[in-house]
Amino acid sequence: MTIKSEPFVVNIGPQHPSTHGVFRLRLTLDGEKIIDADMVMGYLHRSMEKLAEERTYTQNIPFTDRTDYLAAMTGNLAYVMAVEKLMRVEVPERALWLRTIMAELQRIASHAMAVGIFANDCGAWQTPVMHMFRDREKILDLFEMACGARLTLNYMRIGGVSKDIPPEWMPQARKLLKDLPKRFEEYEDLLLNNEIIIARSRGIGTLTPEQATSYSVSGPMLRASGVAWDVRKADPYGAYDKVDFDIAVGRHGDVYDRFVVRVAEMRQSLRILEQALDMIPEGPVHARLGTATVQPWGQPVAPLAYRPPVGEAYARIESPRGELGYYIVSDGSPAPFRFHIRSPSFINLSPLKLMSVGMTVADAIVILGSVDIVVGEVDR
Amino acid sequence: MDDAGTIIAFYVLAGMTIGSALGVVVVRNLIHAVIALIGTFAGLAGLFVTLSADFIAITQILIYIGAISILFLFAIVLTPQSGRNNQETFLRFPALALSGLVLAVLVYVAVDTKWNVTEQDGFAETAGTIGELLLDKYVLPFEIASVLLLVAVLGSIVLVRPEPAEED
Amino acid sequence: MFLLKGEWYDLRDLGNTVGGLLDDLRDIGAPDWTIYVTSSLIGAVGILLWTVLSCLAFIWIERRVVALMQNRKGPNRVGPAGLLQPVADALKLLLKEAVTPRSADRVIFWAGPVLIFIPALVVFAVIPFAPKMTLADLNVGVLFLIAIAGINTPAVFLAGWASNNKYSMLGAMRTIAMLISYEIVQVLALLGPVLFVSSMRMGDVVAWQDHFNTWIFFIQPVGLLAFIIAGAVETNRSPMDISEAESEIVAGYHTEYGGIKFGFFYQAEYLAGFAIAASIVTLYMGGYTLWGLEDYVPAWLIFLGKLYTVFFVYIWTRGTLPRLRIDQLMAFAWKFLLPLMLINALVVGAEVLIWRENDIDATPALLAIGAVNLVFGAILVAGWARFLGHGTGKQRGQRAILTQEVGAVHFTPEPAP
Amino acid sequence: MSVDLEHYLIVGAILFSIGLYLTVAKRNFVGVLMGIEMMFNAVNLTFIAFSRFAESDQPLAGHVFVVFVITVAAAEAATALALAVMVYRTRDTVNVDEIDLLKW
Repeated sequence: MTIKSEPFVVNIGPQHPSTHGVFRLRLTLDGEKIIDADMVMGYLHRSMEKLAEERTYTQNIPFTDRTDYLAAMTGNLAYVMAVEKLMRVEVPERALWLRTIMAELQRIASHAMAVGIFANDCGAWQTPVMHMFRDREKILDLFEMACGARLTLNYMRIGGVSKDIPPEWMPQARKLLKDLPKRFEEYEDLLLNNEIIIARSRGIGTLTPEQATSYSVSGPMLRASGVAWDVRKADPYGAYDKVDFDIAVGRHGDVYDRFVVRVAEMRQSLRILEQALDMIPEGPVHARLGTATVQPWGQPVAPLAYRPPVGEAYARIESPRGELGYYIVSDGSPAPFRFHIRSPSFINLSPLKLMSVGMTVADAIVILGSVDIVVGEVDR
Repeated sequence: MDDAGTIIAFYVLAGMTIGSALGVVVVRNLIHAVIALIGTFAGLAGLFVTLSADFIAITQILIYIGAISILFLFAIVLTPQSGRNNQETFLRFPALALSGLVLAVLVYVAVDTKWNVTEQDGFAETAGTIGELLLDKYVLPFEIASVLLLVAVLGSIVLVRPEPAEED
Repeated sequence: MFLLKGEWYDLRDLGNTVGGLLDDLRDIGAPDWTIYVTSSLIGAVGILLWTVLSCLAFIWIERRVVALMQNRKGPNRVGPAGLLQPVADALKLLLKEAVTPRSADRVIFWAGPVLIFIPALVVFAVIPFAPKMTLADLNVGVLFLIAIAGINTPAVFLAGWASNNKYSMLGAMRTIAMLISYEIVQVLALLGPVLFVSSMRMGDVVAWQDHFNTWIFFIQPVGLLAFIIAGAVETNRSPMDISEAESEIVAGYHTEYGGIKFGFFYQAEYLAGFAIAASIVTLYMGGYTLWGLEDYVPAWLIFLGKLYTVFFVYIWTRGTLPRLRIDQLMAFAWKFLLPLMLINALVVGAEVLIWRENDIDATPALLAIGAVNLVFGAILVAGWARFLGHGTGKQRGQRAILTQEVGAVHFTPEPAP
Repeated sequence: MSVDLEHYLIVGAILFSIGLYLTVAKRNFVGVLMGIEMMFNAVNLTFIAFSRFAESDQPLAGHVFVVFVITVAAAEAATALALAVMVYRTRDTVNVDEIDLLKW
């Protein structure tokens, strides 16, 4: 005898408090249990890859701010690294260090947001998010000092960064580095050992290393599954080969481990920052490109249009969400012939069905939160 | 029981009870029928209050409105494709005749019998006495009732439990 | 001050004033029912006014307090310190268009908010605000509390069903499952005070606590804890706000409601919170008495002070805790609280029996009972939690593994639950 | 004018016959159950009315009976509605005139 039950289709999104943007999840439910999950994407598609083919290389940098708008620095970084590879530009030492510092600050800001929003998805009523926002605001203040913007930063340039940090930047950054560990301790106490969060997230949405690698998952999600893979270590860029840090790895690959890995990575970023602020050398922040040089506070004289040699380049970095890669093909004209983004949010989202089938609705939300997508990057 | 308040209360509550009961018959949507049934239960609770049966009135609210109506709603929601209509079968007219007959007999008996009516006033307090009676004179039925409830709980769980997946 | 006792201008108990008015009415020869109707009307209107004002005040307080917890400022623009914000919100809700979804069941959709509102308000009828300030001191008052709370269940269901929205339906189903489970816990928790007082009249419960100079809280700590948790469930307060879990099912059973209909739900939620706080204060925390202070300070002020304190705890948890999953919450009710409360009722029964049978002096008896219940409760809670697997390491937080070795795999499969 | 035992008995009788009609005539199983509950309620009303008005040395015994009736009604409702759900799951209907196989 079989028992019939009516499947019940619920649309989570596109307008929903916890889809982190305009993302739609179609769940087929049996009671509260998920028997099927469909992802519907594209609500935020802005055709960035195609638009970029009509603009010069420098003009494309703002696009990279707007893919992953919670981590604009890393977006910039990956793109300019790809173009530099294409043009075979040697970036000055100080610029490399600045890029590293900015990328790590961005990682802390982004992870703070991810952890806070994750607690929100677990049902905490905004409190963790607001506390995380406090730290994120401080970091955004630093960004504002460095480049004048807070969210869409447009700081990196092909061959360096747009300008050097002002002299009062360093003391403020050091002060922040002194404050943050205390706060992180507080959050770890409140969140990592929070029994409700543990009950809600442990054993939920498990990905084994095999599943994770076969879905090409990267970043904290991959590391939560126990695979110690970090582009910063595996394929060092910037100044990461000169600083000492650890890869944070999870044990069981569940939602809780992703959360734990993010918290630990914030600590590691602090560690990198502490070393980097001491080790950063003096010098120019922009490479000599053609005839023009960018002066830190002088006239911007970098050419707007480069003509890289014909060829192709792929550069990858460890963005807060995972392995972010830019693939660029040049045909010798001032605009890229092909501009492709390997966006970690999109790829990390693909095992969502695998993770959520068999769980309940509440779990699906938590799993989606643990993937930490930015829809701007999913849809591009 | 001849002060104005009680009389008004009786007629209002009796009207509510019977009106909602007729509503259950007439209404075509089952969920609306349940609402009408809740109205009947509530009216009855009020009638119990006019009979100074406060404990029973509260129990009526607790059990009938708070629990049994929910069971009805659940049963309706859990059987979604069977139609929510509240139609009668072909037995409509025989049923009408039967219930009319029963009503006539009952009313005749009620009116015609010379009831042995007491002149006492309403009870001051019933809960304590009911409790004592339940645990003293009626303790055996009380225990049997609890066993019955247990059996009912187990029975309903067994009935709606999904079959364990067969392994083949 | 004692000279005023019982005079109509003795504002320590507003019941005196009403009583004086009723006496005047009787003196001029009004029929009985007018007096009855007058006193009921005064009580009902008074409770309505108080609840509305308290709601407005607490909307502001809750928003400000939670804002403080979250490094924000909270409403601070409308009126001094944002005090008029709730009024502005209420006006906004009143002026909004009352949208009814096309596929909703119109009648029930409109009836839903009203049905929710009624029980939340009616509960206050049995709450003694002061010695003479009880609208109806029923002799089954405690049962009345539970029965009226039970009416909530069909109302929530109908609101959720009538909206014809899947989030609403999910929310309604969750609510019903929760309410029914925790109603049982609530009843069993309330057995404690009722057994001690051996009366279900709310006034008697307060009088008993006054007479023995104790709060039932001290002799029923576990019962109070269970009641507070069940109350949080009943009022949809975090961490039990599963039925309107914002991050999951948008707003649960009132997703489709807007404008003043939503306002009704919103206010009913506050009213339910006040009702739970009022029952906790009356049944467990001495009601309007405060060890003699009620002779000097208006008793209803003491009552309101305690009520707002208890309600504040709910605000506090709301700003602090994440939400449980529905199955975890149900498991908590059935596997943890229910057995605990059954044992608790048994223990209280035995204690009362021993106390009554042996004619023990009240002070040593209550001290002993308090001590026994505290120790026993603590052991029971800890032991039962241990029995259910708590403290065996599964609930402990973990840190990530730190490694330098690229490509290593540190995966251990999750142990089966 | 006053309200007496007969008034309550008549209300009970009307309620009982409405319940009877529902039970016999309704097509939906849930509707039938509503009729049964209504009859239970009518009986309860009668019990309470007699308990209040009839001469007796133990007037509250009627209340005790009502407590038992409510218990049984609750048990009956729970089981019967479980049955309804069960029948629906196997036969996709809860109309009593379609459940005529005497087996499933």
